[in-house]
Amino acid sequence: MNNTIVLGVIGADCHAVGNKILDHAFSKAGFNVVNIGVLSSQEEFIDAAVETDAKAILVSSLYGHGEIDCKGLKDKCIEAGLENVILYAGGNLVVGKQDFEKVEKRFKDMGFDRVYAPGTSPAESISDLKDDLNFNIGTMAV
Amino acid sequence: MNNTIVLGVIGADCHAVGNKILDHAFSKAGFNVVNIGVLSSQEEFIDAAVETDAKAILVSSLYGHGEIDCKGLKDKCIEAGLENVILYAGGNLVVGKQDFEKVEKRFKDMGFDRVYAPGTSPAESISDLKDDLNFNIGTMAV
Amino acid sequence: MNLRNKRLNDDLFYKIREDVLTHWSTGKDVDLKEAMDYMSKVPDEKNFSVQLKKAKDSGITLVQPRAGVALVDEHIELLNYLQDEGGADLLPSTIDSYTRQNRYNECQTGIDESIKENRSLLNGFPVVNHGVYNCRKVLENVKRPVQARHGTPDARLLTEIIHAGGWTSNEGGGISYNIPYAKSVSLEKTLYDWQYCDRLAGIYEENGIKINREPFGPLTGTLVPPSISNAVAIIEGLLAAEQGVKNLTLGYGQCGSLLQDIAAIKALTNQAEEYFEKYDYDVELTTVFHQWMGGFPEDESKAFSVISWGSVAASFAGATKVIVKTPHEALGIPTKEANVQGIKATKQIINLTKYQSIPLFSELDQEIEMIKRETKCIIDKVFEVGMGDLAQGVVKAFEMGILDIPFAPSKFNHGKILPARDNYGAVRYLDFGNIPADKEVKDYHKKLLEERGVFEKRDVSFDMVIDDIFAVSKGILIGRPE
Amino acid sequence: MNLRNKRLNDDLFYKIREDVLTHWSTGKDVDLKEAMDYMSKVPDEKNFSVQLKKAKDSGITLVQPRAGVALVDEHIELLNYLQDEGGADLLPSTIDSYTRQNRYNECQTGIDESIKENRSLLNGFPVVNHGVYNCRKVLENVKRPVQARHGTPDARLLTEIIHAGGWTSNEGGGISYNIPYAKSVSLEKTLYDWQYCDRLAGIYEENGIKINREPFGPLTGTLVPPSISNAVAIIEGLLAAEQGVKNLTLGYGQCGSLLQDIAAIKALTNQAEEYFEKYDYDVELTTVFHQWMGGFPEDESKAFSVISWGSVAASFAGATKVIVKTPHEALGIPTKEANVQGIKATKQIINLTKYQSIPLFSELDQEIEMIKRETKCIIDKVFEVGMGDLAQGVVKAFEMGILDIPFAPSKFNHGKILPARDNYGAVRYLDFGNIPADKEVKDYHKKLLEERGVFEKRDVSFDMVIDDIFAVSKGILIGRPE
Ligand code: B12
Ligand code: B12
Repeated sequence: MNNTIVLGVIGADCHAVGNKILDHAFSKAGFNVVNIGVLSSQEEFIDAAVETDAKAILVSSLYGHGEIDCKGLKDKCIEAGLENVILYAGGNLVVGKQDFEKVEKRFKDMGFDRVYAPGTSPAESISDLKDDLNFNIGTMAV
Repeated sequence: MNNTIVLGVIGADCHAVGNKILDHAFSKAGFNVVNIGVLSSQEEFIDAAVETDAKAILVSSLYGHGEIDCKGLKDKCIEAGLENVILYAGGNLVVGKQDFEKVEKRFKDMGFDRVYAPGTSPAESISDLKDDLNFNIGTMAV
Repeated sequence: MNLRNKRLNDDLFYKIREDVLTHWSTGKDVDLKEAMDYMSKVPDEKNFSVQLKKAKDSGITLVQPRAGVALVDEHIELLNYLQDEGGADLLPSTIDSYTRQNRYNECQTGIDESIKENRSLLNGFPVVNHGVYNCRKVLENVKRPVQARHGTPDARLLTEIIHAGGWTSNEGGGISYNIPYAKSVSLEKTLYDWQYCDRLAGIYEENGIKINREPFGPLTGTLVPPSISNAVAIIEGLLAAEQGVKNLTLGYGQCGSLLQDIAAIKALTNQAEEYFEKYDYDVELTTVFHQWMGGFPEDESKAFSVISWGSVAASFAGATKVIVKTPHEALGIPTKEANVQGIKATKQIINLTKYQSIPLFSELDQEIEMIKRETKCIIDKVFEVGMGDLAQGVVKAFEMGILDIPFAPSKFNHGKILPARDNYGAVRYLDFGNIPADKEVKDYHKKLLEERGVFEKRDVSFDMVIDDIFAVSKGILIGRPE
Repeated sequence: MNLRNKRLNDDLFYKIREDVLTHWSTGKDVDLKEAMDYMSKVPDEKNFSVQLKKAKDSGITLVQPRAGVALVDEHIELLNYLQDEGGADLLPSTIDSYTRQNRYNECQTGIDESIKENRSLLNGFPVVNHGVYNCRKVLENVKRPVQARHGTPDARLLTEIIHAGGWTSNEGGGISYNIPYAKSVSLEKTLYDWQYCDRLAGIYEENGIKINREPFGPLTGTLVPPSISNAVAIIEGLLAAEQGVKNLTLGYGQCGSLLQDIAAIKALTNQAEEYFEKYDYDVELTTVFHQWMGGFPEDESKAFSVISWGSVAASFAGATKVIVKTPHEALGIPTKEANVQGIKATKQIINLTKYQSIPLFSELDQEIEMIKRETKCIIDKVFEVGMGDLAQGVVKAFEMGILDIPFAPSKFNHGKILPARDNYGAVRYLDFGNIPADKEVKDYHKKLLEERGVFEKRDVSFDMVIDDIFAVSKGILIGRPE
């Protein structure tokens, strides 16, 4: 069963630590992680997902430009035939300390399936993704 | 010219440091300070003012019960023939961090002429009292 | 009243007790036998002595706030908030100022008005008015040990009620809850009344129930030289031990110089143990470090830093617990939220520094020795003027100014000593008054203050004292001329 | 491009310059001659080098925030607020991330949208787009020196603009603004481009104008062992000095262990001076201490304590300046109010500790010697693989993992070393990767980590690294198993 996911940090963002942690955590949880790293463009996310037939794309944005950088990603996914690929976003998605519910709504409106508040632990998103992909823990290599 | 003032800390309040500082500062500024100290009742303030023919009574309350402790002081002053004695209050007059303007109003309604916020420097009240008593700095022994 | 540092005998104690319990109606609910039963069922997690011992053994600094409101349910809610949101390790019940003056009628007015206005009009929890069963209600509705923190010269009824109510620790002492808190209560009276409180703790101990006692270390909280507060702490410890107290937490209020603060706590622990041994008392000793007890800055960011700085000192000094201030300190009794902020900030520093330590380098060692030397000089003299009796000695010593607490309101205090900071921020004696000290010690303090004078280009004088009193609230430590 | 650690000759410099100034339209406003004139009139109060020297001479730690918004007037307002309300001693202009990547078109979009939405949509001040005259407008409307703080691999145009604009300090370096900030920019390129920036500062110096340069000390801000960041700082210092830089501030990011942090700054100062002397550079050296640069706790009270703890370390380490975090750190770019809170909290600690010091006790001395020994081992090896040329050495050293920065995004970074805390909180090497170190050093680190393993009853492994990465944001220092 294919459990490939694409991981990366979008835009001109260089924050690498969370990305390395997510790579480690999702790999350990049995996912096949394709990590395109920091400073990745929308195109790089899509190319990686198409190439590897990924089931989900996990976009990180830490540096505050997430809103600008994520605009249009869902449309490009659809264009590339990735309409069913699950889209997550997390990190410090906007500039400044903002009410998270509003941020979540803005990103969901942009087509993201789930949106994570600053500092959410990997365990949470791993369990969500297993649900969303209907992965049974038993079937996964750990 | 009589420039006697009565100084004290009202109620069950034992905060002595500010009282000692005020004593020192008002004395140095040329006032004749009658300091009745901490834990003083309304009666003690009035007796001291009557005895010494004081021009002003400076009430400190630090510990939060100031509102209860000061109730009725003005009436007692009037009864004792001290209707013209100037009444100041200062310290941490109420329980908790409250909007000072409201506190000021409450104490003015109780008959205080001036009310001071937490931590006001002695210089400010000295200059006010000189104004209120029409004391010319030149006429005072320093 | 024949004040002697001797264990109160049972006849006398129970005779006094009969009267004490009549001071307010709630006194009648105190039944010592039943109280012992109740106490014996208080679990270890809620026993102060047990928790302090555990912390001491594992080298951890516990965190305790101050807090108290007028009404029982609100007080329980407050304590739970501090415990659950803040993570307080030990719980307080700060008692209101009318109770402290035994003015229970005024408390009642405060309680009634608080109910009417639906906000606390008292600055603490009026424990005597609420009585034994409400103390138990408080204890049963929290998860940590509860202590009464007050400032009550005559705390006998209060003590009866809190212990019967399951509270396993009581703050105070015949000196430390008199001189900084009262104007005209004699030391004979407070020493005698606190012998009662200590004796009651002793009786519980003799019945297998652990009660912690904590003399109030910081005194006036304002530039108290460590040797003065350490002398008072050790003396109150000795007086308590004589009455059968077995578990003592000696306290100290932060001066602000890291080196001096670490030295003071180390000197205190060390020297107290020496005295307990010398006088053959078997006491489990722990320490409490009070974050800065003097005037605070109004600005909350600055207040946070004063809180952190106290936590750093407490942690490196290895105090068993630290008493927490809040960002509202300069303005008024903190909201529960502000109280939690203080606890969280403190815990964060404790957690960051937990496994770190500063070794005993030579300057630190020298400071410890100096504090011990000054303290010994005072305590020895107190014994001397008491002709061997410590309680009598204390009374005489205050008369003569051998014990003298800066800025204290009591008319039984000599009020001659003046403290000021040296050029590095440590609190020194600008004027010893009648505090006994040998010439070398006096010269040492003088030299240090003159060094500051030279640096500041001004004479060593009372101006320094005043500037130092205001300094921390202005955001600095040493009151330099502007 | 022929990368050598040799001063760029004028011909080459001015040839490159011609091109650089065309990278964006504002380049045309830079006239070096006119810029020198302007700079020569910048008063001492607004000159970074002068203010740092003054602080160093009087043993004071200056306080500097980070801050920047999209639009000029808002930026000026922001800086004034930090200066007047917070009391910031030195001012920043944090540059936005598009500028850092030379994506000036996207900056323009950001500026336009920010005007439209009337809020800053950029995470910093897009200085290149705003150009020389706006830099001057900023400087003229504040009272303190202004520095550009960024993270730009190719900062040549930025550097031209800020200096012509009267800003007297520039942060960055060929290593420190590449490896932590970029993915696929070669070191040859960034070292070469930063030679340009350094050379420009050198040219100003040769014309009598003091320009401060500050390599970015904390690198990835995440568990960087002091010997790595000190090695990088000294190397970037040497590279800058070769280009004629005369005023250098070397930086270090707090690790969290007080002893290690003090030792690191002392080792850095001492060793940098040794190297400058050895290579005959005449440099005015100061230091900058960065408050905790890793993940912060979300809770603001806890964040305040992390800020205070960094300030304590900065002050006792004797750093010339400290860079301030804010209580909003974990969540997003701070409001100006939050920024002021960070500054005030920091200043309060600096003021409380100003005249206090911790002497050089033996454990501290040993830590300093250990850091210097490890650092020397790395730097010497860099020279060695560069066959005596430091610039070439750096490129080779990164290829070989002799220089290796933990958690860095760059593909030119080896990425083999692993840091973890020892049982007392100091950051050690769990895996040295290819970092050169003698056996004694390696054994020392191993022993310390094994001690932690025993204490935690688990193997020394990658789990410790992960736990340590999250620790501070969870309110602790050492990531113990739960
Ligand atoms: C030191 C101190 C103590 C010491 C006092 C020692 C002593 N005997 O003096 C000790 C530890 C014993 C103590 C005890 C208590 N304290 Co106390 N204490 C303080 C503290 C930290 C500093 C006070 C001080 O000395 N300041 C320095 C002097 C120079 O300043 P000052 O007192 O404010 O006075 C100046 C000005 O206010 C002004 N001023 C004062 N009065 C007047 C009057 C006039 C007319 C004018 C013009 C000016 C003026 O001029 C003075 C000189 O510059 C304050 C908090 C703070 N300010 O940081 C709390 C504080 C006053 N205490 C408080 C409380 C509640 C208590 C206690 C009830 C116990 C408790 N809950 O912990 C007991 C009181 C017992 C009693 N019966 O009174 C509260 C009061 C709360 C409120 N109003 O809402 C405060 C504000 C702390 C807090 N935030 O909870 N305290
Ligand atoms: C370390 C750090 C840096 C280092 C980064 C080194 C590196 N290359 O990695 C340095 C110093 C270089 C740096 C630079 C900058 N930084 Co920075 N940085 C941080 C800091 C302190 C910690 C980040 C970190 O490593 N955390 C630890 C990891 C494990 O956690 P994490 O990154 O949050 O990721 C976890 C979760 O968020 C979640 N997660 C993340 N993404 C996703 C995605 C999905 C789908 C899911 C499910 C979960 C998820 O899982 C991760 C693992 O647990 C944060 C503030 C903070 N958090 O305390 C600021 C912060 C992210 N930085 C910030 C900024 C602005 C910058 C700069 C622009 C410069 C500046 N203004 O100072 C530059 C960016 C340059 C660029 N081009 O990107 C801001 C962003 C502001 C905003 N969003 O409003 C922050 C929040 C600080 C602040 N409050 O101002 N930074």
